[in-house]
Formats: sequence, structure tokens, C-alpha cells
Amino acid sequence: MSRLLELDKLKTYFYTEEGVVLAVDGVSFHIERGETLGVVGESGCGKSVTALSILRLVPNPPGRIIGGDILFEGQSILRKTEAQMRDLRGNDIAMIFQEPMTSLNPVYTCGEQIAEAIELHQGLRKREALEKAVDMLKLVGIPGPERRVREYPHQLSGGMRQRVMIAMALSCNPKLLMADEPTTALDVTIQAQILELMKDLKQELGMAIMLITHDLGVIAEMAKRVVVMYAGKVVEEADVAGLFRKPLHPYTEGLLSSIPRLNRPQGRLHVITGQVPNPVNLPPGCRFHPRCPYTEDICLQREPELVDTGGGRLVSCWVRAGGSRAEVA
Amino acid sequence: MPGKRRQVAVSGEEPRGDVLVEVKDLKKWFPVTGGVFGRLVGHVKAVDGVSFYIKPGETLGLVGESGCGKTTTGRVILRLLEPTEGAVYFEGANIFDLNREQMRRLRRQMQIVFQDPYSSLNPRMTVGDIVGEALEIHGVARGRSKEKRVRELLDVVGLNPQHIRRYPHEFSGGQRQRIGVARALALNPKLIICDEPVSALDVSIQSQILNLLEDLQAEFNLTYLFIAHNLSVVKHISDRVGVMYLGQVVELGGAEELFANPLHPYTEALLSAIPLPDPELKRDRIILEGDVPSPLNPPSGCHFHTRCRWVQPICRDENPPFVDVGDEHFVACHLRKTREKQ
Amino acid sequence: MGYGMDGLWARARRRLGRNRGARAGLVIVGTLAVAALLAPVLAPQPPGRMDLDRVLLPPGPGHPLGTDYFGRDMLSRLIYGARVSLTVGVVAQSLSATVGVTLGLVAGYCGGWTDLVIMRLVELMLCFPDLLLAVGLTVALGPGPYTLFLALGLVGWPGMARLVRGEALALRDREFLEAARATGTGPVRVLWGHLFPNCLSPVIIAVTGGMAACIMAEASLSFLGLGAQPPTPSWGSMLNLGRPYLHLAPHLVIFPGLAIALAVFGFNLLGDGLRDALDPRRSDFPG
Amino acid sequence: MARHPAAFLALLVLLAAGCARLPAAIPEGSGVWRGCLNRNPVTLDPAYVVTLLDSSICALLYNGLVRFDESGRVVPDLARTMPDVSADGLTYTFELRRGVRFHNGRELTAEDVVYSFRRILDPATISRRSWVFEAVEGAVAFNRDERTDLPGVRAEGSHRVVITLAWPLAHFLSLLAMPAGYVVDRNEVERHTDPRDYGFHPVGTGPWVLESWVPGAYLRLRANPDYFEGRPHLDALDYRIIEDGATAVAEFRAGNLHLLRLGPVEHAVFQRDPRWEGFLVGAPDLAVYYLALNCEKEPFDNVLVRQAVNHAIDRQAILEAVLPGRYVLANGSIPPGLDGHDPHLEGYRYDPALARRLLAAAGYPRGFRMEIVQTSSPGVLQITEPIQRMLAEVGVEARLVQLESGAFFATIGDQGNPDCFFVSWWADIPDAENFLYPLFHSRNRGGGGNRARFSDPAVDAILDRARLTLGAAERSELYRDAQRLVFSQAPWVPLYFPINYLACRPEVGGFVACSIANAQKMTGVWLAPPPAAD
Amino acid sequence: MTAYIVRRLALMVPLLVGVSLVTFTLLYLVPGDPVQSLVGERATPQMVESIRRELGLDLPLHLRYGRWLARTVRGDLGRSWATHRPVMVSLIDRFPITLKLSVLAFALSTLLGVTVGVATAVREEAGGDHLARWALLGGQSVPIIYLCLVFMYVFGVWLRLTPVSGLGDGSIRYFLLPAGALGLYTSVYKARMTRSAMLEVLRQDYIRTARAKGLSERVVIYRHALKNAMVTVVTVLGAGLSALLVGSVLTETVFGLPGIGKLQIDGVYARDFPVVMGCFLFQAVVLSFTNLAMDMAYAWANPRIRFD
Repeated sequence: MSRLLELDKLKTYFYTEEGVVLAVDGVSFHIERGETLGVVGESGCGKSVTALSILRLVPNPPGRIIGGDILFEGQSILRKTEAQMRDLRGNDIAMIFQEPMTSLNPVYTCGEQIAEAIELHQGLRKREALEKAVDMLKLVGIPGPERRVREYPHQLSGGMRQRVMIAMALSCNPKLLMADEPTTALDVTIQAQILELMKDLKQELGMAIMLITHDLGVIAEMAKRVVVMYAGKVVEEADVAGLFRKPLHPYTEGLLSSIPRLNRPQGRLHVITGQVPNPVNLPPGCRFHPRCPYTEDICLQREPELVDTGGGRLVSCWVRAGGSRAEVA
Repeated sequence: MPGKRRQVAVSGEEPRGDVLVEVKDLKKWFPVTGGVFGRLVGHVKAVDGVSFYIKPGETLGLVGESGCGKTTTGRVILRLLEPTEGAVYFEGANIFDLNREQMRRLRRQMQIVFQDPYSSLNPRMTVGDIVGEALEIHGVARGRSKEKRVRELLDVVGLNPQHIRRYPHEFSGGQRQRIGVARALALNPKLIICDEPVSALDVSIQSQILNLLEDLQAEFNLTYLFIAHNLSVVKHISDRVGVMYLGQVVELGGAEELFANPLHPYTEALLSAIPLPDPELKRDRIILEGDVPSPLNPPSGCHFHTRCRWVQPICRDENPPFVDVGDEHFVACHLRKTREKQ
Repeated sequence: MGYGMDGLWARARRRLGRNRGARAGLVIVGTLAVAALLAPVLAPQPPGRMDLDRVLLPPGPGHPLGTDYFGRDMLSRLIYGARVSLTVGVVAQSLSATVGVTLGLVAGYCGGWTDLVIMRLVELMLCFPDLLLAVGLTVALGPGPYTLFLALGLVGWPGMARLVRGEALALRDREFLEAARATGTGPVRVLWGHLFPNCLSPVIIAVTGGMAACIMAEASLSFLGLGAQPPTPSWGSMLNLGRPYLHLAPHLVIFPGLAIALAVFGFNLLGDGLRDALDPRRSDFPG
Repeated sequence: MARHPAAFLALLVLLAAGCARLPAAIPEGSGVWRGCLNRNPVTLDPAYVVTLLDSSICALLYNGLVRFDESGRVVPDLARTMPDVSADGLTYTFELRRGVRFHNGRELTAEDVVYSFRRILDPATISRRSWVFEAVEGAVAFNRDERTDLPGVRAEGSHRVVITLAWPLAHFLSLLAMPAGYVVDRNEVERHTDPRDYGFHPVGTGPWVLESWVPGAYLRLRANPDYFEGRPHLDALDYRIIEDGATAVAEFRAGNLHLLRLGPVEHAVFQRDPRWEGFLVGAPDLAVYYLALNCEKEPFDNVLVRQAVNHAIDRQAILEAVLPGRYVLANGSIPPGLDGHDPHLEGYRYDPALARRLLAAAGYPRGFRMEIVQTSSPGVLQITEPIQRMLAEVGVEARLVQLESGAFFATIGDQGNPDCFFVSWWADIPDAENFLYPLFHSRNRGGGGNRARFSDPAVDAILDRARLTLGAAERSELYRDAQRLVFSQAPWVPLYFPINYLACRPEVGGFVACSIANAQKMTGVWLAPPPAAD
Repeated sequence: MTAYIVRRLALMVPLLVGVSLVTFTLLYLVPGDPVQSLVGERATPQMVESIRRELGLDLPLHLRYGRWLARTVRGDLGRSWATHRPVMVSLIDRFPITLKLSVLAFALSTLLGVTVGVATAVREEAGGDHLARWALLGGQSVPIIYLCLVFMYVFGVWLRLTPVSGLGDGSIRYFLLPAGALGLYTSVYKARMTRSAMLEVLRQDYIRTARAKGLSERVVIYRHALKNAMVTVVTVLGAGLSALLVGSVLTETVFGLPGIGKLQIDGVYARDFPVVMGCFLFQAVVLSFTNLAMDMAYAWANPRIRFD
């Protein structure tokens, strides 16, 4: 059986007034059925755009998928018609977003919003769909679901709204759930609740999760495999344990050592110098080279490829992995 | 006034001599109106009896979830908001007794760095104007000398002094936060209130700013009140940490001590809720049920009793006192003793 | 996102330049403004020169836009008319902007009783229909240029005040204002130095729209016999005085009508363009 | 009468017009007349009528003892014949027609006449037209509430009315033909709790009965089948209220109006259109347009200045430019067609050099500044703007002050003191008296009509004498003298007597234009079956 | 909810007093004696005096206002000085005309404005939408009186599809042209507001959510985006409706429709004090009620708003 999702050198560019933004620039990774993949990176690294590209929801203009391919269950998403895409969205692939405050339509009740997808994809009548919505709310642990189903988003707390979002996403039993920073806007204690819920539901429903976040703690807790993105590219891919034990890419390394730790003593924090590069005006060669402490000459000139270093670990770095000089040459 | 008045066990009536700032039983209630003729229907008790002190040169961290009143506390200390009750002593003088002019002069001593590096800088002003305005207002420097001082400040916070004529949007988030720090530093203040200064920044930038703040503290002997929701960050930068819940400080102590040995069940739960970037670490989590209650109508007795797994009958009726359990470790919990025994 | 770019205004300028409509609007408005400024140079004849032997001539050599019922050169009068029509717009809009912005800022920033009183006043003023209020004022004060300025200015300020107040309310709790207050900046300076510049874009858009409305209102008042006073030709009064000639000498109506339509069209296009260009929420690249 | 020219623009003054070719027989009950009014009538109560428009509608509803015929002559109306007048000219005896009925069916008697006249003079009525009867014996005292009886108006029996005057008045019968002389039904007036409501529910004896009146929208009158002169040919008169001239033209072109009063420009347009040949008619209005100079105010208190202003203005050129074919150049105040009009009266010729010399002689060698007060209608500006320019050429800087009509009449009346103003005067009655006595007698300075505030004892003397003179030829001579004397002192710059033009739809027959507003009774008008529409 | 309405109604009282005071002052400032327009040309001072007495013009200012207020509170707006018609009767006669005109114009302009607004927002750069937008803008650039005249000639005189002008029997036919002109004229603003509200809404996260659910673009735009956009547009629409309701003087004048606006402007010219006071007061009431209704509509459209 084919992989659930496979990205092959996906390129999504934005053509803005300031210039072309290479938001996603040749990203490749895959997700197995039932697996949780963490995608980690800082703001603007292209992780959200990658997710939107998978759903073909990149706002056009100014954005456009200009290259590569996305295979879902072996079929190219990019070659599907818009109608076929609509069948896929919310049904096979669902998505939840960072801001539970703004991601729900304020003028419709929670029930209506959940039921809408059920009606559409499962062909249920409105009343049946609403009943199913109640079940879903129960599933995501919302107390008093019969009442909540008739309430508007503003009547719920942030945590509750995120639960509604999850209920909506899961209502059609998707094979893949993409969660874009699902807990970033929530308080710590609520974040714990939501993460716990997602773990439970995954166990129960068995879908694959693509978890996008900048929080390495969340990744460590939730994911089995991790993809690290920087400036529109995947710089490292590894299993969680391996990544945290020994990060290969200098960026991953810097990231891990620059966060304050609760559970271990720390002196002065490590710092990744400089700024995230301007997406319109990326540095030549390796995009991380201006901030990298290990820069060599080649880093300034040529972009490294993502190379398999064995054991499911891939890295794109001239210094750490030789950057597949041979292959490129 | 509903509920029992909280006992204050921080100190006596007189301000302590050895501290820079002392906050005593501070309250800030926001009136809520409604009904036919805008009747007062209640108060949002954003800050509901908070007491603590900050010693010169130290960093006091204040953590809590959104809506717990930590930001409001910072604003009231700066007198950007007028308090409902209580006092804030700065170098022994209650700032709420000061008149406009005295307050204006006092503002040179205390400054603030904001959370959002985007909205805290006036988009229509140049960096030079933003940083230099305070100098001009307080008659410290004008014209050439102002510009010279601004360039110095930019250099201090790690920005290119050449960029003095640029506008905020020409900078990245981290650089903007540096501008905010420069603005706070302009008048050589003694106290800087850092209101979530790194929470809007990327991980890789966060550490830059934290290090900058530490360096500046060492260089200029600054005192920080560091407000944040990220416990890791607070623990890293603070000497002492206070934990707030629903307008009250529930626990306060030395950073290492508090994180190693949390006494309040809320602190405990908070600590265990944080996902740690360490996949091999296995631990038991305490998941708090439900949401934080509304500050408009906080629970009776101990505000935390609705979500506390140790709750006792007394917790529903009586607001626990905030007491020092030794070594400047304060906690407000009825069950502290009981649990210690367990 | 958002760094490494030049100024906000520069971006607005670029967006304006890219917006076809706005560009057209700018060209129209600019041309009219130049015509108004250089009227004595551009006009082939003094606007008041009569030639009772050559009345109602259709457009042709000598009089590119024909002559009116006194044999006055239409082109010259239109060029001079631009002065009046634009002046009315500029002065009335300055007036309403000054009053409206001040009151709006104060109401929005101070809140409480001040806000309550100012907003009740605004509501009160909004209870009077625009045109009727202008007519009432004109009748009360007697027609004349100053009356026109005052009447149109007074009609405009409540809307402006409401707009600016909304803007100020949205900005009131922004941290940069708190920062200013934390450094000890006085309220006046906070209001005008910090708050005002940030409310500027909607004000500019409103003023642009208001210019169009003023030109239109002048025409309406002229229709009611309360417009600009002779011998000063304004487009509105030319249109109105030419109206009986609709069938006999249509150029008397068409050209001033076109001038008004063009100016209004230009200002509206410009306003729409400005709205798109100055709207800070519009960005091309999501997140 | 004489209301402002702008307010009045409508159908009223109609022209001797033979529109439709006369058919063999006039069809009875030939349809509904579609006309338009340029304003909503204010009131249809004769006691309060002041505008020409109200007056013209009242004429359709009411009758007086006498009325004007289409040429402006006084003819019997409710009276069977012209009255017997005593030799001293003080006593008028009217025999009433018998069998005249009000619209409500009640028969009219002499008492109704007495009641109607008394009502005008009754101080409680506050009628705007009490001056019409001021010559009646006892009227002034009665009107001032100084006596309760009015001896000058008596009923003798049921069908004879005797009126005695305190002094002889040559044009008294003309006054009686004004709306103030219309006879109303006492019961109908007093039926209303507020007597002023009568104005909305008029009941007269006239050829037309008010059927409905939606203020601002339309007025519908139906034929009175019992009219004493016989039922009118038409079934009903529909008057739409159309204030905007352009709209009226559109309606006329769409075939929705039978008659259109043409503005100067429309006139020119219709004149060039062959389809309307033969359907356009013009006749002079009894009115005069003039620029009044305030004789009491510097510098116009100096006759040389007034003459200079007269010489400075090329009236002919202006009028030819803006009103071609629509004016008679005025040199005096009495319009052509009235006894007393003087075609030989010489005007001030256009001579700017002379004007400058006169100004210098008067002590203003470098001219002066002045204001011309006017209403703000387009037609007015077309006259005053060139005047302004011509005055500038002799060094007089004139500012045009446009006031809307309310302020204008206040300013030129007793409440203001303008330098100069542009205004017109419309006949109340077709009599030369009406163009001299109110306008130039010092007694009427200001609000009384003499708004130029002209005052000359010699003129006053002639005018007083003329009012008492009964002989027509003698009166006419006196008025000619007075006019010559007045204009030698140049209190005005007289401009023109207007000629009015109307367009008639081809199907209109029997329509005769009248120079005086309330002469038109619409009884002789009929409609031919309409030909193909325009 | 009821409490909210009560509160709003209570707030109307000071507003109305304010409106009457401002109007009164304005009228007081108006030069030119109303009596002059009433008496005609040949007035004796005595006649003028008795009319002044009749109208109460001889009283000092505060007494005049007091008298007016006392009468108005009892529901009597007095009679017109010029025509002597009770002001209340005039208002009641004329309001239906204005109401018909404005509701029709409002419906038309809303339909037109919202359609064009949505179309131009959804397909920002497409040519046809631009054309529509420019056409609307062009329509609004012509002074309304000329727009009315053009409509009159095209539809009334040449095509003979509608009556040219006037009230006729009061049927809808007679309101088509004026409402059409007025509607076209006022639709531009609505199109503009709808467009910017739609653009704003289309940027929101929940639109992305809706698309991610697999909803078709049509559903996303008309169900999810438009309803949200209308929440903001409704307030603007309300302002438009109230502006229409209080009279569109020029249209009423040109089309010979005796509405409120016409009544009022004639009153101003004639210095007909009771009429003008009555009209302004009436308008203030109408405006207040429309605003209230619009706020209710806003609350209905926007579940976030709840009174009390």
C-alpha cells in the first residue's frame, strides 16, 4: 500500500509587490498512515503554507504552487479537479488552525458549523448531521454537548473552541489531520488538555496527524517523527528521540540549545545570531549560512541537498552530511 | 465587599526599607455596566489583593495564565491605570500620593517593555523619535545631544546606530523589541517592567533578547519585574518568581526553590502541564479540568478551589492567607500543612 | 514579514501607482487643481467678458467650448469655475476635518463623560439631513462664499468625528500609546503626536470622498438657488443657470456637468484607490 | 397684487390663442384638461389669497359682483348688469342674478355678498386684502375695530347690494373684480371649527368645483353642471403641481400636458420646431421689470446719479440677448395695453460717456460701490450680470446680492435699506393706477409698494387727483403726466414689459389667453379628439 | 431586550429637545420676517402687526419656545403659518410618499450595491466587475438632478415605459423612476462598503476553515463571508435608509413628489416656523427609530451582540 501522503519537491511561491517570496521551496517529506509527524520551524519558514498547499488552499493571487507534486494515497493532488479537491477537503484531509478565536465563523452556531461538513461529505440530513455533531462534541469532551451545539463560538472559551474545531475536523473520520499550531494561542493548562485529547483521539480513531508547531516541547511530547524547516526548506528530518538526542543540522542544534529549560540547570542561553532572512531576498547558497557557526566556503555558494545519513535521518548541510557533494556533482 | 478580606502577611503597615518597590494589597477592579440605564452590575476583579516586593537589582518574575491579572498589576505599578485600592511604594514613597508633576518626574525611574513589538512602537515615528521622545519630554537632551544619546542607546541594545531614521516596520520582530528596550533605557530608570517581552518572538530570537536583558541588568544595575506566561523563560531569568491565579498571587519564592518544590496545587499543575523538549523524559501530568473561572465572579474562598484536586470544605469558604513558609517562600493554601504531612 | 521594506507611505504610493483607477483619479484631480491654480494663464479670456453679439455659440474655433447667453467664453469660465468648486471643497473639508478630527480624537481618547457629551452632539447633528441643514444654514446666513464653506463644513464634521473616534477607540489601548504615557508624555502630545498620525489614513480617504461630496453639494445648492454667487462662476451655478438651455444650447449644460462629473469621478476614484492603498490590513502575503 | 416673478410662472396669464381648428360643433363634455401649476396653491380662501396662482384657481371656483373679461375690461358677473353709479360716484347699486347657486346647492343672496365683503374687512379675519375696500364708507374704522358696523355695504332685499364709498374712486369696479371681491357661503366658512380650514374646502358659485387637492401633488376640479352661464365644455380640470420647469417640459413633450408656459429658452426651441408652428402664442403680461434705486439713500438720493445709472445701462442689448422677442422695452411703468401707457415716452439712451460726466457732476468722478439686491433665480441673473458689467465700465462697482425670496422681500420692504434691487410688479387690476399710485406715491414708501422710496409732492398731487377723477380721458392724461414726471427723476431703471408665450397642444380649442390672472374661467375651452401624439 | 428598547426610547427625549432647540435657534437666526411672505406686496404696518400678534411673533424668544414646547408635548405640532394646514396632517399625508420612495430606492440600491460589492471583492481584478464598479461610480458622478432628467426622458418621454413624473394615483409605477435614480445614486457607497467588508471578511481565518471543510466557493462566499460582511454593512445601510427616509429633496422636487423633504424645504424658504420645527422633529424621531431598528438588525445578524 502506498504512503498516505508524500510531498515531492513542492514549491509554492508568492508573487508580491515586494518580490517573489519562496515560501515553500522544494519541500519533500512523507507521512505514513496513522503516524504523527511533527513539522517544526520558526514563523515564515513555510510550514503553514506547506499545509495549505496540501489542501490547495493557498490564496491565489498572490500565491501559486509552481512545482513538485503532492501525492495523497498515491494520487496527485495537484492534478485533481476543484470538485475532487472539495471531496477531499474535510473528508480525507482535515485541518485545524492556530487561532480558535478566529477560525470559527462567528455568525453560525457550533453545531451548524460541524454539521455543515457532515451534511456535505456524508450526505446526511441536517437533523441527522446535528445529532452527529452532538456526538462529536461529546467525543472531544465538551460538557453539555446538547446545549453547546446551539451556542455561538463567542460563548465558548478558547479551549472549548479548539475542541469544537477538532470535533469539526474529525467529524468525517479523516485519514489525515493537519494541526497548524493547535495550542499556541492557548494557556499552558488548556494546552495540556488539548494535547491530551489529541493523543486520546488518535489512539481511538487511528488517523495520521501532521502537527505543525514552533514549540519543541509539544513536538517532543506528541510526534514520532520530526521535520525541521528553515526558510522554505526542510533542513532536517529525524525520529524524535534521535533529533533531541543529537541534532544534526546547526540550525536544529542552535534551536535546541537556545530555549530555556525547566528541568535542567542552565547558564547563559545559547544564541543563534542574526535574523531570520527576508523571504524575498534569501541569501545564496545555504540559507542558514549567515547565522551558522560552522560556515564553510561551499555553504556560501551552493545549496545543500537533503541527504539520508542512515537510520531514517536526513539532513541538508554541507558540513554535517557532506551535502551529497557527489550526487550534486 | 464580597468575601473575606485577605490577610496580608508580607510585612507590616510600614514600607520595608530594603526594597525598591513594594506592592501592598493592590486591587484593580474594572466596573462592568449594563441594564437599562447603564447600572453598575459588577466588577472584573483583575487584580484582587496582590502584595509583593522587589529588591534593588533583582528580577522578580510574575507568571500566570491569560486573564490572571499579571499585566494589569504591571500597568497599575506604573500608574498607567489608577488602582482601586492598595499602595505601591517606590523607594519608600507611595506613588499614588504623588501629584502629576511628581509622577512625571518619577516616570524617569520606572519604564516598561511591552509584549508586542509591532503595536508598541508608533508606526508613524522614526526610531530616533521613539527612543528620543522621553529625553525631550523630560528635558534631558534635545537636538544634537538627543541624537547622540539615541545612537548610544541603539548601540547598547545591539542595533545599528545608522538606522536612527528608519521606521519600525523596517525592522524584524527581534530588532523592534530591541528598540523597545532602548526606549525604556533612555532615561536611566531603576525599574523596568518587562511585560511578556519575548512571547511574541521566535525561539531563536527569544534567547537573544533574554541575554540582552541580562546583560543590561548587569551593566546598569537594573531591577526587573518580568511578567510572562512561559514558565521556562521566567525561571531562567528570575531571581524570585510569583505565580498568579485569578487576580491573586498564590505562591511566591526563589526561582529554583519554587520550581523544585512547588507548594501550591496550582503551581504544581502549571509546572506539570508544560511539555518539555525531552522526549525520553517520562512523568505524570496533572491535567486541570475545565477553564479558569471568570474574574467577574470569582469563586468564593480560595479562588482555585473549583479546579483543585485537594479541595477541602474550608477552601470554599475561606480565602487562605498568604504566608511565608520560610526562606521568603510565600504560599496561599489551606492545605499546605496537611499535604506536607502526607 | 514586513521588514526590509521602505516606508508605509512609499508602499501606499506604489500601490496607488499600480491601481489603474487611482492613477486615473490622481491625474484628473491633479489636472483640475493645476487648471484652478493657473486659471489666469490658461483661460483664453477673462471669465466675465461679455459679448452680447456672440451669444450661445456652439463649440467651434475661437471658443472651443462655445459661449454662454452673454457671449462669455465657456472654457474660460469652466477653468475659473474649477477655482470656486475646488476651493469650496478644500475649505469646507478643512473645516469639517479640523472640527471633526479634534472632537473625534478627544472623544475617542478621553472616553467617559467627554465622549458621551461629544457623541450626543454628533448624534444631534446627524439628526439633521445634510442637504437640509446646509440649506437652513445658507438661508440663515445669507448665500455667499463664506456661507457655503461654513454650511458644507458644518454638515461634514459629525461624520468625520465619528470616524476618527472609532479609529481612536481602536488605537486607544495600543501599547505605543501606553508607552508614550509611561514616559510621561502629556495628553495633548499623545493626542496629536501619537494618536493623530495613526488616524490619518481614514481621514485622508474621508476627505477625498468629502471633496467629491462638496462639489456635488455645491451643485445641489445651486439648483436650489443657494450656491456660489456671481460673478464668480462655479460649476454648480453654471450648470444651474444653463439648465433652461438644455435643448437650445446643450453645451451650456454638458460642459459644466462634465466638469462636475469628472471632478467627482476623479475624487471618488482617488478615494477608492487610497482606501486600497492605505488600508494597513491589506497585505499580499499571508502570515 | 404683484407677487414675485419667480414664484409665479405657471399657466395663468394666457394668450389669445386659437389652437385647434374650430370644428363644426363644440363637443360637449369633451374630456379632462391637463394643466400644471408651478407651485402648490397656498389657500383657496379669497380672504387670504395673495399670489397670482391662488388668484387664478379661485377665479375658477368663485364669482364676484363683476369680473374681468379676457381683454381686462370689467363686466358683470354675479351682478345682472353693470351697477348703477350715482352722479357723485359714491353709490353703487348692484342687481344680482337670480337662481345662482353655490356648489352645495344653496341659492346665493345679497346677504352672502355683504357677509363676504364684511369678512374681508373684519379685523378678526386678518385678511391680507382689506385695502381693496378701504374706500368703502366706514371700512377703515371697521377694519381698525373702531366701529362694529359697516355702513358702506348693504343688502336691499334678497338680490340688491348697495355700496357707498367715502370718496370717489375711478377704478373701484376693478378692485371688486379682484379675488377679495369673491362671494363665499357663510355657512361653509363657519362650518369649520377653525375658519382657516375653509381654505382647503372652498365652496363658491364658479364654473368649477374642487374635487380633490393633494397638497404638492395635484388639484382636480370638475365642471359645475349648474353654473349660471352654462356647464363648461370640459368635464374636469387636472392641475398637476410641477415645480421644476424641465420636468414640465418633459411632461408636455410626453403629451401629458395641454398647455405649457414657455421660458425664453423653451420658446426659442419650440419656435424652431415646425411641428409647433401655429400652436405658440404670445401676449403681453401686465407687468413691469425694473431696477429700483433707493431714492432715500446715498448716492441715489442724487437725481444725477440715478440718471447716470440709467445712461450706463444698454437695456436693449441685454434684453435682445436674453429675451429675444419676449419683451417690450420699458421707458415708464405703465405696460402697453393699459390706458395711460405712453409709447412716446423717451427713455434714457445708452451713453456711458454721459453717464460718467453725470457722475462727475454729482461728485462721484471715480464712481462708487453699490449692491444690487435680487432673488436667486436664473432669469434674474441673466439681467443683472450684464448690468453689473456695464456699471463697472462707468466706474460703479456693483455687487450682486442674491437672496432667496423670503429674505429678499424682507430686505426691500420695511426691514431693509438696500441700495438698489431688481424686481417686478404685476397688475392686481388692469388699470394705470395700479402702476403708479402704489409704486410712486410717497404714502406707500417701503412695504406699501413704493419700494424705491420715491417721494415728490408734485407727483403725489397728480396721483391723488387722478384717483378721484372719473373721466377716462382726463385720468389717462393725468397718469401720462405723472409717469413723465416720475421718470424724469429716474427712480428706476425701467427694463421691460414681458411678453409671455404658451405652447398649446393641437387638440386644444377655444382657449383664450388673458393678461390678468383671474380673468381665465376656462369655460370656453374644449378638446378635439387627440391627433397622433407628438 | 425590552429594557434596551426602553432605554433607547428614553434617550430619544433629550435628543428631540436638542434637535428642537437647534432648529429653533437656526430659525431665529434666519433673516427675513415670515410675515413679509404672508402679507404680499401692499401691506400696511397695522396688518403686519396684527399678523405678528396672531403668530405670536411679538413674544420674547423663550416664551415662544416654551409655548411651542408645551403644545408639542401635548401632541399638537401647530398649523403652518403659510397655509394654515395642521403640521401633523401634512406629515401624515406626506410620509407615505417619502416612505414608498425611500424603501423602493433602498431596496434597489442595496441589491445593486451589495451585488456589485460582492462581485468586485471576490474577483478583485476581473474586467467585468471593474466595469460594473466604474459604471456605478460614473452614475454617481452626475448630479442627481441630471440623473433624474435623463431617467425621465429615456424611460418616460422616449420609451414611455413609466410615467414621467408626479404622484399619479400613488401606485408603485409612479415611484419607479425616482426610486431608480435615487437607488442607482446611493448604491455606489454601498458597493464600496460591501466590497471592503467582504475583502476584510475574506481574509479571516474562518473562511479558510470553511474552505478546508470542502465547501464550494459559492457556499463559502454567500453563506460564510456575506453574512459576516453584512454585519458591518448593515450599519452603513441603516445610515443610508435614514438619509432616504428623511427626504430626498432634490428627487422629490424634480419628480414632483410631495414628500417630507419637499415640505421641509418649502417651510424653510417660507420661514414657516411650525412646519420646519415639525419636520425636523419628525425626522429626528424617524432617524432614531431607524437607527434603533438597524441596531436590532445588527444584533440579529451578529450573534455576538446581545442586549443586556
